[in-house]
Amino acid sequence: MNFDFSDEQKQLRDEARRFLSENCTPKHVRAILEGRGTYDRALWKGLADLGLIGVAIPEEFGGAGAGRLELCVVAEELGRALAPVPYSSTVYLAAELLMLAGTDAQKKAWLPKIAAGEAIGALALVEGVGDPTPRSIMTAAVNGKISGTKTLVADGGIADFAIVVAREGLFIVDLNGAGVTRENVETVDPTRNHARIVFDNAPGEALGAGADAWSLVDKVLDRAAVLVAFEQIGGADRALEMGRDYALDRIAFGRPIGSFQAVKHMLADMYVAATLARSNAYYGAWALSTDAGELAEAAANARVSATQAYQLCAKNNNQVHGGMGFTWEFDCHLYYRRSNLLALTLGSLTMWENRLIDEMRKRNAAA
Amino acid sequence: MNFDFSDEQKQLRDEARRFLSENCTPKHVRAILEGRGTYDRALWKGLADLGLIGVAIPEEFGGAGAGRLELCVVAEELGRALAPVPYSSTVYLAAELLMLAGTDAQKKAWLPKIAAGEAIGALALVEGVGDPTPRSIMTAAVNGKISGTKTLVADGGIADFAIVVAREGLFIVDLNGAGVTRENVETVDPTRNHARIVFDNAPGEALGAGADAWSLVDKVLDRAAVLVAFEQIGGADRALEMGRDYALDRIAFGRPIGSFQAVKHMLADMYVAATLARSNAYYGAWALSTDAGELAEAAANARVSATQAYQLCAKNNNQVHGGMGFTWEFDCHLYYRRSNLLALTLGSLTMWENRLIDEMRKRNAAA
Amino acid sequence: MNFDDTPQEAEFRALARKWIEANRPDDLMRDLAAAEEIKDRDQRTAALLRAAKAWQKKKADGGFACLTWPKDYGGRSATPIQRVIWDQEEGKYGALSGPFAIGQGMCGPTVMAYATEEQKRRYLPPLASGEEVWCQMFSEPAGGSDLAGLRTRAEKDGDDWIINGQKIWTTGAHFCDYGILITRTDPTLPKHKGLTMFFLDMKSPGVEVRPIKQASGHSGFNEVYFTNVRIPDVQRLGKVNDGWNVSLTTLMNERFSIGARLATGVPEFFDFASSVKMADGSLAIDDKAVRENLATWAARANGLKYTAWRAISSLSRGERPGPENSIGKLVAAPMMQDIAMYALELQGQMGAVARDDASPAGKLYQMLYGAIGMRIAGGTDEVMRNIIAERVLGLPGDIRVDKDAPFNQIPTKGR
Amino acid sequence: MNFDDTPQEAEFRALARKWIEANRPDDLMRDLAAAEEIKDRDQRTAALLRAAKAWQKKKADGGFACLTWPKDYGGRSATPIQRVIWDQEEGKYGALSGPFAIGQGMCGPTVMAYATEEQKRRYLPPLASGEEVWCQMFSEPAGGSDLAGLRTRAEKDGDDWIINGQKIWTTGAHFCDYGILITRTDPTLPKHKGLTMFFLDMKSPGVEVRPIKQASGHSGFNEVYFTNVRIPDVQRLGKVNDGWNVSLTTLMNERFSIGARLATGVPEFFDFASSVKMADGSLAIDDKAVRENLATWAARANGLKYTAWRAISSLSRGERPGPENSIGKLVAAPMMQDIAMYALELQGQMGAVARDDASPAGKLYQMLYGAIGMRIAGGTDEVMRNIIAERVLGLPGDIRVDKDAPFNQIPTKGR
Repeated sequence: MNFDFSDEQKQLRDEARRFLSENCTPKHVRAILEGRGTYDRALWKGLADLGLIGVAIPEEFGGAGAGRLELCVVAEELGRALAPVPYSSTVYLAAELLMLAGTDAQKKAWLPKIAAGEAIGALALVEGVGDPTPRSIMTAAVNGKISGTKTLVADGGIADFAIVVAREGLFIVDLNGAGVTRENVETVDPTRNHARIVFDNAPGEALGAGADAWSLVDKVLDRAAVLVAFEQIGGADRALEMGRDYALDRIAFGRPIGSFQAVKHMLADMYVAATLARSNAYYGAWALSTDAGELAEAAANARVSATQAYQLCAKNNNQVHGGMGFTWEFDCHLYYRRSNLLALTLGSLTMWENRLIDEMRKRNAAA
Repeated sequence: MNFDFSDEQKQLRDEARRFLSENCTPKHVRAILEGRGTYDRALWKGLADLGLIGVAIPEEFGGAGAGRLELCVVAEELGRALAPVPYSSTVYLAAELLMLAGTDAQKKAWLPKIAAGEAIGALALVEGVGDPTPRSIMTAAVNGKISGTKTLVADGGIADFAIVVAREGLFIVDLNGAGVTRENVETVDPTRNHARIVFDNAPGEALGAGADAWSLVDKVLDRAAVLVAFEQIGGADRALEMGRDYALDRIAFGRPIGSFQAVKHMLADMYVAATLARSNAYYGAWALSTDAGELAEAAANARVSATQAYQLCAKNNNQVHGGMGFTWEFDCHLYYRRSNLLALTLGSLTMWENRLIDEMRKRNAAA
Repeated sequence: MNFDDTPQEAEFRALARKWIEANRPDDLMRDLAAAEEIKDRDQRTAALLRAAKAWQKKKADGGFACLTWPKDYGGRSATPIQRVIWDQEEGKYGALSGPFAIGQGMCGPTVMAYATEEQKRRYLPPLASGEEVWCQMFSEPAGGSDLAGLRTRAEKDGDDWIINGQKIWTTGAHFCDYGILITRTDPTLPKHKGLTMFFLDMKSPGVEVRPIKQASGHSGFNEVYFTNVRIPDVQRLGKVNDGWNVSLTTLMNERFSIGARLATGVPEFFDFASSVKMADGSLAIDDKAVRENLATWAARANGLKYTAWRAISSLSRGERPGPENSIGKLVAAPMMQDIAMYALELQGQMGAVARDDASPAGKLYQMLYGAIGMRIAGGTDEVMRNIIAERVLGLPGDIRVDKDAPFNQIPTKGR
Repeated sequence: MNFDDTPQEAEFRALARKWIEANRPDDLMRDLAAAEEIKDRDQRTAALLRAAKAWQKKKADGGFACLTWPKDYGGRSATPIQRVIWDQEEGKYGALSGPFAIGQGMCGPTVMAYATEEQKRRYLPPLASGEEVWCQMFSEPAGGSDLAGLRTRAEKDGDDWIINGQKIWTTGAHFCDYGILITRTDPTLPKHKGLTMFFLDMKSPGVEVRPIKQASGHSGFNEVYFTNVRIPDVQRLGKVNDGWNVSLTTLMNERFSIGARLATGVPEFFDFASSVKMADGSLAIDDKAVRENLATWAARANGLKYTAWRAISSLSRGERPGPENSIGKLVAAPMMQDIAMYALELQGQMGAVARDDASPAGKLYQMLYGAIGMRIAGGTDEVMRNIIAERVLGLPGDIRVDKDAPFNQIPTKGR
């Protein structure tokens, strides 16, 4: 059994970490947080130059042609560094959908640009409060013209194209084209762009042969859930480290606060949650990389575990930092914000808990 | 505002505690736990002689004619002492139902005997797994003959009569009469008798004028919920004291284990839960004693709070006692057992949580 | 067991109600609401203070300011229960007096206990009437939970003391006229022994107030920097190096706020769950998982309310309320954070949208940040558990390695 | 990332599978099941041991007992990963070897590290083959979490040591032939410095074994009383007063049980929720509140499983598994208690009915008691959090007031 990443993959992680430690410091993150730009263009370009955006895109489409496992280690580092770039929308959602269902022409049209960092993609799914369902989608396509309102599109304000979920299927829409109005929307984590997009007879091109739209959405959400889980465990680990370091440095009552059991045990609980989430994410990575039948269950399991771990670690990191954790100056809130954003992207914890139970039941019924 | 018990009521509590500290020690409780008797007859007689069984029964029916507040302080002490007697079934359920709906003849027939400790009553409601609903009741009454199976009747093995919930209404049945077979059932807390009772054309007398049976059941469950909540806070307080005392006495690593924050904070959380539960029980007592319109909400609120507090305190008390808390010899498990029994009598936490929300919504709709 | 007033209580309640009826500050409430919409901090502060001072002065003239203070010092010489009754009757209008809470609640009692008769007659009446506003300067970057770890120095120079150092989390410092300040006067003594308390004019040369930007982006607190600030020795409160005991007077009053309605998030969540729809179109409050969570939270919030009622009842009997009040913030703050995060989640991805509107969802969103501070300010969850364990349950205190060491020999870095 | 064996691993797995196929102890499994139904403790023990010894002897003869031990001492000189592969292939049959777990897992390695060559050749082979059973006697009433607080005395008398005292929580003492025993040989030295380890014949005069009745009413453990028990000095393991270091060898092996399937209650609860009906007649697993609770628990149980896989992978690479294994019991035990209590509640009042049948509900009911012990045995939840905080996260240890004090001057009562 080798239930771990290979040495090459670990090497890729180290490279990504080294690059991000210089090009994605808290200073870079805060620049976006404080509104100096909608995303870090230099960082985005740098990731493209290193081949990290197209890491899982086949070479024929301008990518590095590596696998999903390589994507997982990159995702962990991006999450750890709070990278303020449209990576998840472009890579986990748009590129994955193109690879899942796109025609050869569509892949040729978009994947090379994505790999080169020249095209940002997004998934336009959400139309209001609550987790979307096939019945809840109101956006319609009439002879290739898309009309409807997507109330929250991650990176929708900076994306060049969106894959729009309409009643009639999935459509690729040029967001700089006609019939598209978008306004940025501030979220709990302003380091990541979000927008509300109104489509009014916007020209759209059906994605691929037009397979069952919703099963495609489910498929891509499962894949993205594993990848976002790696961003979450990266962030959770970093929040745990910050808390541990502060507990070792900060003196109260003449001793490091990390010598008080209340703090020690809070950090131990963070370690436990982060460790469980990491192991669950690894299983998700295996299922994703082998496109295993277990993917749906593994993805939901990784998602539930990572969401709970990141929210716990970020919340407790604030608490370990005491008053300092409540200041804008300290970085704790950057992780608190990101943990709460990632807990909601791809749908609520409840939605994923229910997917996990459904998949467990299917498996037991089959057995 | 005087949101507290009166000096007289506190005096009654002290008397009850004094009496129980001599007549209801762990030795007495263990006698029943270990099967030496189905309940503590001497204690039951003693409670009767002190007028504590009929404390809330009108004088004309042989009781002390005091109010429900007096009943609450007695209940707290009985819960604290783990009294192995059929008090709740006889007093909170049977006597309360008789006083709520019984005919004058029925009151004359039973209440004096109850007050004198000569009659034990029970409520025969449960017919299987899950919380009972009007639709789930299968027991039927055909011209005054009751037939059906009650799978778990608290004190059903020692009661002289039961008030049986049938489809057609509530019926008083002599459990020593014809058509009644009962066998004792062991529960998580063997210090309280439980039985399965099969009725096969057992003669039953309709309770009172035959008001809507289920609304009567709801009414008496609300009243009993407040009184059981007092038993629960009595037990929770005792479990907290035991844990506190052990934490002060037990030495590990050269100091009292109560000087370690892990133990201190566990006990602090127990105190918090017990305090919230006590305040909620007090509000329930006020609503009960004044038969206020808020009773249903106050009862559910007291029940939810007391159930959670007692289970937490009993569970943590085991943990504070370490290995000793896992032995038969130490009394921790007596409280763990009782806390889990009382969490289920009168219906599950979930059932009461739903009653609380329903009542909150009614109040807000009215407001 | 009843909720009735005693005859005396009823009499006072009638009096208070009558006066409020005759002086209802509805116009000022409108000014307050308008002020809160102002974006610029200084303008907002000024507008808030105008409304606050107008109502406070009116109350003072009517004899309803700082009710429990002696008449000679601008109070009413009222009983604690009368104070509670007043708060109940003043109700929502009490929000107007927010800016005076710390000065009247914490600084006033300290001045009353330690200042000279002359100083009391000079400073207390305008503090009660809101004509002068006070703040409290205790916390420091190096002294959070360990308050006595403070480093702001005070050195004697003739009849003055020279202050150098920094305070943090000072509420209202930017609009206060005076403040009480705890300093270290002898770093060679053990931590608690070398402290001294003063009060000073916030306009003194060398006092610089800077707003603190919070995690939420808002600025409700300040840092205060002291550079060679002179305080005359006559403004010393208590003996030299006895400041710790003086500060206990102040802090005791912080905790002694009976029946104060703590925000829990529960009413907001009830309204939210009663209006927001789940994916399947049903109301959140009809969802079984939501109901179970809400029921647990509601029972805890109710428990806090009724616990406060029990304390009020003790006051009514002329007794000092028991320790059960120390649980309030420990129950409310983490619960508020859980509720706020759960409310986000129930909205699905839209829950992430930032908002500060007055809708239930908007309030709950703000609590996501507010709860972080509430779990820290005035004692972290962990400090509150220690207080309950030690003062209420009588468990041993934590082992104190720095108890007897000279302050300047206590390490300042963990590694 | 894959779950494949290396060629060598595959080869060994085939070998093991072939042998087990040829020697499947299905008859012994039936004997085991039958034995567990026996009410009388002594008869039950005897029947269990018969089945256990038969299987263990067969494994020993086949070369599959204590695989990682040297061949000379009854083992196979196998690698750790081969040991794991064997456990996977042995599967449910492993239950047969339960009575030997502590002797082979903890006593054996200690004997191997500290006994004479002669002793190793005498005692290890029969321990491996199950012909002789060993137990471990460390815990005492006065030394629980603080293991080194033990008081059992050993006094030198010629070439012997005289043992007096009491041990507790000794698994299998009533059927063991030998045991390792830690004693205090010098109470004037600091706590950890005055301890000495021995092994002894459990039939020695003065050894009395009494069952402990647990909260559940069952008796799985023993107390062992020592009254002037003589142990020859040659049976000393390690140096005099060096027993603490010897015990660390033993305990390290206790924690080093990779891939051990910890009971969590999750599979039982899944089956339970898939079968039990709610008040409204629907299945519990269709209830949204149940689903959310189960999902959280399932993800934690899965996390434990995959964490064990990561450890096995390190073994497969010939590395020592990381610290992540210390989380197992801390995750499993409190979760099992929560699950057991929740299962009770889902049944309404009927949940209170006592049961010990093999149905999911019956197993969950037993876990209500089992979890109490699991949260304590082998390190309380609190001790496990300390271990993680200190050994994994590198946080400071608790302040040790008794570190250097002579043992006989450490207080024994808190008040």
